[in-house]
Amino acid sequence: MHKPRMQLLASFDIASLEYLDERGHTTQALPDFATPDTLVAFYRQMALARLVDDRAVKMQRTGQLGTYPSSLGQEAIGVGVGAAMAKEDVYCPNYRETGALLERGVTIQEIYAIWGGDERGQNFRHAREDLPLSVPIATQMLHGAGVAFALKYKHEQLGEPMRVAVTTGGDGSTSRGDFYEAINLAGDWQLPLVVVINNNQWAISLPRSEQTACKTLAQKAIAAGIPSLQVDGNDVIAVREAVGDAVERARRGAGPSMVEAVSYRLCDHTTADDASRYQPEQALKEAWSREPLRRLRSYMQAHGFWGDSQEEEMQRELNQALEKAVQEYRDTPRDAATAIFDHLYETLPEAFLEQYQQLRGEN
Amino acid sequence: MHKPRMQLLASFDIASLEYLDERGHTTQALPDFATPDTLVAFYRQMALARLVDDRAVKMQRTGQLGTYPSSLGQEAIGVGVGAAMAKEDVYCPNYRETGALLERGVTIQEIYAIWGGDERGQNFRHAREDLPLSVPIATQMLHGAGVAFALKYKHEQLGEPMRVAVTTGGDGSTSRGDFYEAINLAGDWQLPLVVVINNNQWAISLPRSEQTACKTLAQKAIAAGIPSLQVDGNDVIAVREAVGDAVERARRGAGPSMVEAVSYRLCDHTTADDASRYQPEQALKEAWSREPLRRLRSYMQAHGFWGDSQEEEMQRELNQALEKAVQEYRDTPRDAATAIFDHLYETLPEAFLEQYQQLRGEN
Amino acid sequence: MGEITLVEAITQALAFELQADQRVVVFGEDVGVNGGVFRATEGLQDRFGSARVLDTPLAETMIAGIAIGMAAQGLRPVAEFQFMGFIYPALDHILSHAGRYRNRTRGRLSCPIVYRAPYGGGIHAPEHHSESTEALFAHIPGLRLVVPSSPARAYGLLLAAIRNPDPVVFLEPKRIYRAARQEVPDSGDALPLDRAFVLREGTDVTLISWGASLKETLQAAEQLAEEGIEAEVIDPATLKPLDIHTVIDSLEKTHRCVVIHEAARFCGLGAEVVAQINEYAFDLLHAPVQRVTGYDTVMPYFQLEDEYLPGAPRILAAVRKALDYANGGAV
Amino acid sequence: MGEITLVEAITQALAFELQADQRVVVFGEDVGVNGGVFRATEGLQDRFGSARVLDTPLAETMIAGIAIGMAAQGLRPVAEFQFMGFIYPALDHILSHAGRYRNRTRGRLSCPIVYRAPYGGGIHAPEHHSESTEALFAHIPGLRLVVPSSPARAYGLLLAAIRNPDPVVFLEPKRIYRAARQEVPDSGDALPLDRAFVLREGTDVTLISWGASLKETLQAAEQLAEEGIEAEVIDPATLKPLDIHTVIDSLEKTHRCVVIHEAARFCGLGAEVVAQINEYAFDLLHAPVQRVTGYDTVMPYFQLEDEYLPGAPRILAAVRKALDYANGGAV
Ligand SMILES: Cc1ncc(C[n+]2csc(CCOP(=O)(O)OP(=O)(O)O)c2C)c(N)n1
Ligand SMILES: Cc1ncc(C[n+]2csc(CCOP(=O)(O)OP(=O)(O)O)c2C)c(N)n1
Ligand SMILES: [Mg+2]
Ligand SMILES: [Mg+2]
Repeated sequence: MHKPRMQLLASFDIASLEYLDERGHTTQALPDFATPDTLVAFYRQMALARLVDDRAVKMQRTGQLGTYPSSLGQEAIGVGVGAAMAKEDVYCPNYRETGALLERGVTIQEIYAIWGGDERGQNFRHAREDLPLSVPIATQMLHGAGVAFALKYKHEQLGEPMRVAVTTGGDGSTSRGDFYEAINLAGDWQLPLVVVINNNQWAISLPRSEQTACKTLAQKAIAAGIPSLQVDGNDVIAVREAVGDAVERARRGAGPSMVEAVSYRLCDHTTADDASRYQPEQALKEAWSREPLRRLRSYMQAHGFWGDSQEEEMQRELNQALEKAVQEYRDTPRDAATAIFDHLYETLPEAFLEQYQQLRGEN
Repeated sequence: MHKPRMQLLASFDIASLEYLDERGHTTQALPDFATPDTLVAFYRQMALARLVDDRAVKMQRTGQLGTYPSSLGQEAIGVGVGAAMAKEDVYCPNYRETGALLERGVTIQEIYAIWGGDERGQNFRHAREDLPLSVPIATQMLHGAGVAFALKYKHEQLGEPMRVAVTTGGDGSTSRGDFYEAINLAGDWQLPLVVVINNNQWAISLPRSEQTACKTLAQKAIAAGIPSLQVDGNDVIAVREAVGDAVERARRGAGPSMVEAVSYRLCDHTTADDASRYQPEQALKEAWSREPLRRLRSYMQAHGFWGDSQEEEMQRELNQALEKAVQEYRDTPRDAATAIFDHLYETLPEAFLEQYQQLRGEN
Repeated sequence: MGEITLVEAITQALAFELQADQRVVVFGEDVGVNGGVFRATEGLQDRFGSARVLDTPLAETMIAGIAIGMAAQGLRPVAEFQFMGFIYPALDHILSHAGRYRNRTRGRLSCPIVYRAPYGGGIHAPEHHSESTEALFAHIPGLRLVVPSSPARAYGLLLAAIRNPDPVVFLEPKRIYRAARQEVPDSGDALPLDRAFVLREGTDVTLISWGASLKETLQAAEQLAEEGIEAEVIDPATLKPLDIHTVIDSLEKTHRCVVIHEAARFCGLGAEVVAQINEYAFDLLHAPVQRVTGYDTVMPYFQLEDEYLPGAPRILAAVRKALDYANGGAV
Repeated sequence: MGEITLVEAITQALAFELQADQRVVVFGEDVGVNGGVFRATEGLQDRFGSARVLDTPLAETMIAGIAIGMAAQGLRPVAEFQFMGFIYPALDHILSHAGRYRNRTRGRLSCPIVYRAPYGGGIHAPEHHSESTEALFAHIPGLRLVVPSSPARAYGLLLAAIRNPDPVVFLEPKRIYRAARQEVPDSGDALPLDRAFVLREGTDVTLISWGASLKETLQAAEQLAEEGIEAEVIDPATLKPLDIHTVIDSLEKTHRCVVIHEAARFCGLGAEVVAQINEYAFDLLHAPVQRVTGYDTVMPYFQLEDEYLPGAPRILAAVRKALDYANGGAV
C-alpha cells in the first residue's frame, strides 16, 4: 500500500544526565557546586538516611514501629532533591524519601512517630510549610501544583519573593491520573513546580517495564508540554544538578519541569512485603553494584578528601544522633485519646461534643 | 555556566495528514478507498448528520427536545471514524458524534430520544454492543480500554476473530486522568484500542490553547508509549485513512494508537450555551471557510461525479428520512413511570418492592 | 439595589469576599470569561482579573487537589464543580486530604476551602446533571456540608463558608437558582453555620427539608394550614454538623415529623435525621418519622424526573400518615 | 481439606469460579505474581495464567473503569482495590456507570462486576489502610454491597457476587482475614445475597453488626449470656439491599436493638438501619435503637485506633442502656 505523505509538526528528545559512574569515575566535568565540602555533606546525609531506614526496619521487626517503607538504595535522590531546594521552597513528598525529609529538617523522631502510628510526627517542628507525607499515590502532586499556584500568586499578587514547590513520586505514581492532571495544569498555568519521579524500578511487585509501555518515564512530560530529562538516580551530583536546574528555572518564572531519577529499590517495598516473591535475585545483585553511597565514597577517596578515619568518625557521630532520636521517640508518651477530635476542626462543632465527652469517659 | 553533556535516550515525532485542502484540492494522491462511490457515501452521511443536528437544535428551541450538543463542523470526524470501523467492532462514544452514531446504525429517533430525556434511546436497536453515549468526560475511554481487553481476551482465549474498540473524546477530555489512565493501560497491555481526539478547539468556553501547554494533543500519546498522529479533521478522507490505519493496526494485534482530528465547533457548545460570550467572531468566520462538507463537495464536483441535481435529490431523500424519524420520535409515548425501577437490577430486590409499589400508586 | 435571585446572591457573596480578602481565589471550569454555566461567577473575572478568577483545564480531581495545596499555603480557594454529577472524581481528595489535613498535621496545616457545586434535579437537564448525593459528603469526617435555600441564606452562608477555617462542601440547589427574588443587602454579614433555620412555625407536625425541596415542603405546609394543620418547617442549612437541637425543640411541640429530600432514600441524610431523633427524642414521638425522598434508583432522564422527585402530594401523604398514626406510638 | 481462613476462602472462591467460568478475569494491583498484598489471590496467576489473573498499572480509576467495558462485553471481571482507602478514585465509575449501565441502556448492557477491597481497622496499618466507608457505597443506586464475616460466608457470598448479574461491592474485613478457621468445602455452592444471617438466637436484645465488628459483638453477647441476657445477633451480610425483615422478626421478640459498626456514625449505615426500624417496627420498640460506632472523626493513626474502634465494653454499655430504658418507649 502507498504510504501517505505527512507533515512534521513537532519533535521531542529525551536525554539523560550522569556525572559519576558505578565505580565513582567522573564521566564529565562536575558542576561548580560539587566542592569537597558539599560532596562530604551529601555523603553524610545519604549515610544518615541509610542508618535511619535501617534502624526503622529493625524497630519494626521488634514491634517498636509499624509498617515502614525504607528508601535503601535511593538515598541519592532524596538528598539530591533536598539539597537542590532553598529552605523557603515547599516540599510535597510521597512516603519514601528519608533523605529529602532529613534535608528539609524533618527530624528522625518525627519520621519514626509517623510510622509509629502518631500523627504528631506530621507536625514538623522545622519544615513548617512542607506538606505531610502522602500515602495515596500521586495525590501529593496535585497538592504540589496547588502550592505552586499559591507561591506564584503570592509572588505576583502580593509581592513576595518567588518560591518553588517540589514534589516527588514513584514510578508507579506516573500511572495515576493525578500525576498527569498535575503536570498538565503545571504546564498550562506555568507553575513553579518541579516534579521528581523516583524510578526505583518497582511499584510493590510490578516492575517498571510493566507499569507503562513508555521507554522512559521522563517522556511523559511531553504530554504536558513541559521539559524533562532522566538522570542517574544513583548519582547524587546528577540529581542535585538536574533538580537544581529545574528549581532555578521555576524560580525565575520559566515554568515547571520534570526529572526522572533512575535508581533501584534495594529493599522490600515495606516491612510488610517480601520482595523475594517477585524480584529476580540477579537483578537485585546487579543493582547493588550501582548503589549511590559507594560510588560517591570512591570518588571522595580517589580525590583524597575522604578516608577510613573520616568514615569511622562520621559513622560514630551519625549513630549518636540516631540513638538520641530513637530514645526521644521511645520516650514520647502516647497522645491523649481526645487528640482524635482536637484537630479535626479548628473548633469542635457542638454536634460532636457528646462524642468527645464519651471518648473522655464522661458519659 | 557550563552546560552538562547529556546522552540522547529517545526521540519522538508528531506528524499530520491531509488529502483535501480547504478548497477541495488534493494535496497528495488519495488512498485506494476514496472511490467516487465511497466519497458520495461519506458526503451523504455528513449531510445527514448536519440535518439531524440542525433539526435537533430547532426542536430544542421549540421545547421538543432537551439540551442538545450539535456536531456542526465536525461531521467529517464522525463519519470518518464510523466508516473506518467494521460493523463488529465496538464504538465507545462521547456525546457529540452524530456522524459516527449514524454510521454505527444508531437511529435518528434514538439520538433524539436520548436528548429528549428517554433512556430507551440508549437501547440501540442495531448497534447492540456499542456503548451508550457518555456524558462524564473521558470516562468512556476507560470503558473502551475494558472493551478492548475483552475483545483481545475473546480472541486469544476463546478463539473469536479479533475485533477493535474505538473511543472518541474532545480536546477537553485530554485533560482528565481517565484519558491518560486509559491510554497508558492500552499501551501497557497492547490492547486493540483506537483513541480518537475530536479537537474542535473548544471545551465549552475554554479554548484549546488554554487546555494544555502542548503544541499538539497527538503528542500526549507519547506519555503512553503508543503511536499517534494529527489529521485534518475537516478532511473526511484523512480521518478515514488515519483511523482506518489505526483500526487495522489494532486488528492485527499491533496494539493501540491515537488520532487527533482537528476541526472546529461551528456551533454553541450545546443549546444551553451562548458561544458569543467567549468566542471571537473572526475565529468562527475563518473556521467556516475550512468546514468539511463544502470541500468534499468541491472535490466531487471538480471530478465530475457530483452536481446540483444530485445534491437536490440527496437533500430531498435525507429530509424525508429525517421527517420520518422526527415523526416516530414524536409519536413515541412516554415510558411508564415504573421504568425507573424495571432495569435497575436484573431482578428488583425485594427490599425495593415497596418503593416500586408506591411509584405505581399502590400504597 | 433591587431584589436578587439565589444565583445572584452567590455572585454577590463571591464578589464581596474577593474584594475583602486578597487570599480568596475562584476557579473551575468555565467560571472565567463565560461566568460559569449558570452565571454564578458572572463578571468576576472582569472585575478581579484572571489571576484571581481562573478557568481550569477540564479535570475535577485536579480542581479538588490543587485547592488543598493552595489552602495549605494560606489562600482561600473557592472551587466550582460544574455540576454535582462531576464531583465524584474529586471525592478522593476531599475525603483523603481536605477533611484530614488539619488533623493529620495536628493543626500545622489546614484546608479552608469551599467546594461549590450546583445540585439537584428538576431542570430537565441531561444525565448526570441532576444529582443529589449530599449524603456521600455528610459521611466524611472533617467537612462541613451546607445547602442554602434562599437568596439571603445563599449570601450569608457562602460568606460564612469562605471565612470558615475548615473545608466546606457548598451545594447550590440549581432548581431554585432563579425561582425567587429577595432583597439581599451586600453588607458582608455572614450567617451562622451549624445552625438550623425555622422557616415556618407550627405546632402540629415538623417538616425538615433543605435546598430546592423546601419549595414543595413550604407549599405542603401552606396547604395544610388551609386545613388548620400548622406545620413547623425547619431548614438545617448546615447538613453536617447537624443542628438537632432545633429539631428536638420543635418535636417538643409537634411530636410528629416528616423529613423530605430529593436524594435516594437508602443511607440518605434523612436516615441520619431519623436516627438522631430516635436517639434524642424517642419519647417525644407519637408516630414514626416519615421519610419522603427520591426512590432508590438512578435519577431518571428528564421525561420521568417528576416521577422521581418528591412533590407536595407525596409530602402531604406522609404528613397525613404521621398525623393519623394510631395515637401513642411504641408498645 | 482442613479448615481455612477467611482470606483463604476468598482465594478458594476465586479459584472455583475462574475454573468454572471462562468469562471470569481477576485483576488489580499486585494480584498476580505477588498474590495480592493479603495473599487473597495467591497462586491464581500460576494456575490460571497471566491472561486471566492480571497485574494492572497503579491506577484505581482505571481499574474501576475497565471493569465496566469488560462487563459490557460479557466478561465477569473481579477487580481488587488494594485497600478501601484507595477506592475513592474509583467511585465515579462505580456510581456514574457501573450502577447505571443496565438502567441507562434499558437492559441492553449490564455490569456483572465484583469490586473487592479489604476494609476496616485494627491491624495497626498506616494511614488510609483502615477505612470503613461502606455507607458511601450503600447510598449508590444499582449496586449491591456485601460484607462477609466468616470463611464460609466469604466463600459462599463471593461466589454469589461473581455470579450476580449486577455490580457488587464486596468488602472484606481484613482484621478477621486470619482470625478464625473453618471447614469450607469447595462445593461451588453460593450463599444467598440480600438475606441476613442470624448468628445467635436470643430474646432480650437484637444486636446488628457486620464484618469484623461481629467479633466484638459476639463477645459481648457471650458476656451478656453469662448474666442471663440472651442477645440475638444478626449479620445482614448484604448491606444493600438490606434484609430488614429478619431484623423486624427479631424485634418482635426482643423489642430492643443495638447497631454496631466501625465506620463513623454520621450518615453511616447504622442510621439507615435505625430509620428502617423506625419505619417498620416503631411500635415494637421499647427503647431507642442504640448506635455503637466509630466516632465522627478521621480513623486515627494506629496508636489511637483502639480508642476509635467500638469494642465490647462500648457495646455492652449500649445494650445496658437499651435494656434499662425506662420501660415502654414513646409517650
Ligand atoms: C492510590 C493508591 N493506590 C494504592 C496504594 C498502595 N500502594 C502503596 S505503595 C504502592 C506502590 C507504589 O509504587 P511507586 O509509585 O513506584 O513508589 P515506591 O513505593 O516504589 O516508592 C502501592 C500500590 C496507595 N498507597 N495509593
Ligand atoms: C467529568 C465532566 N466534567 C464536566 C462536564 C461538563 N462539560 C460537558 S461538555 C464539557 C466540555 C467538553 O469539552 P471537549 O472535551 O473538548 O468536548 P466537546 O464538548 O468540545 O465536544 C464540559 C466541561 C462533564 N460532562 N464531565
Ligand atoms: Mg517505585
Ligand atoms: Mg472540544
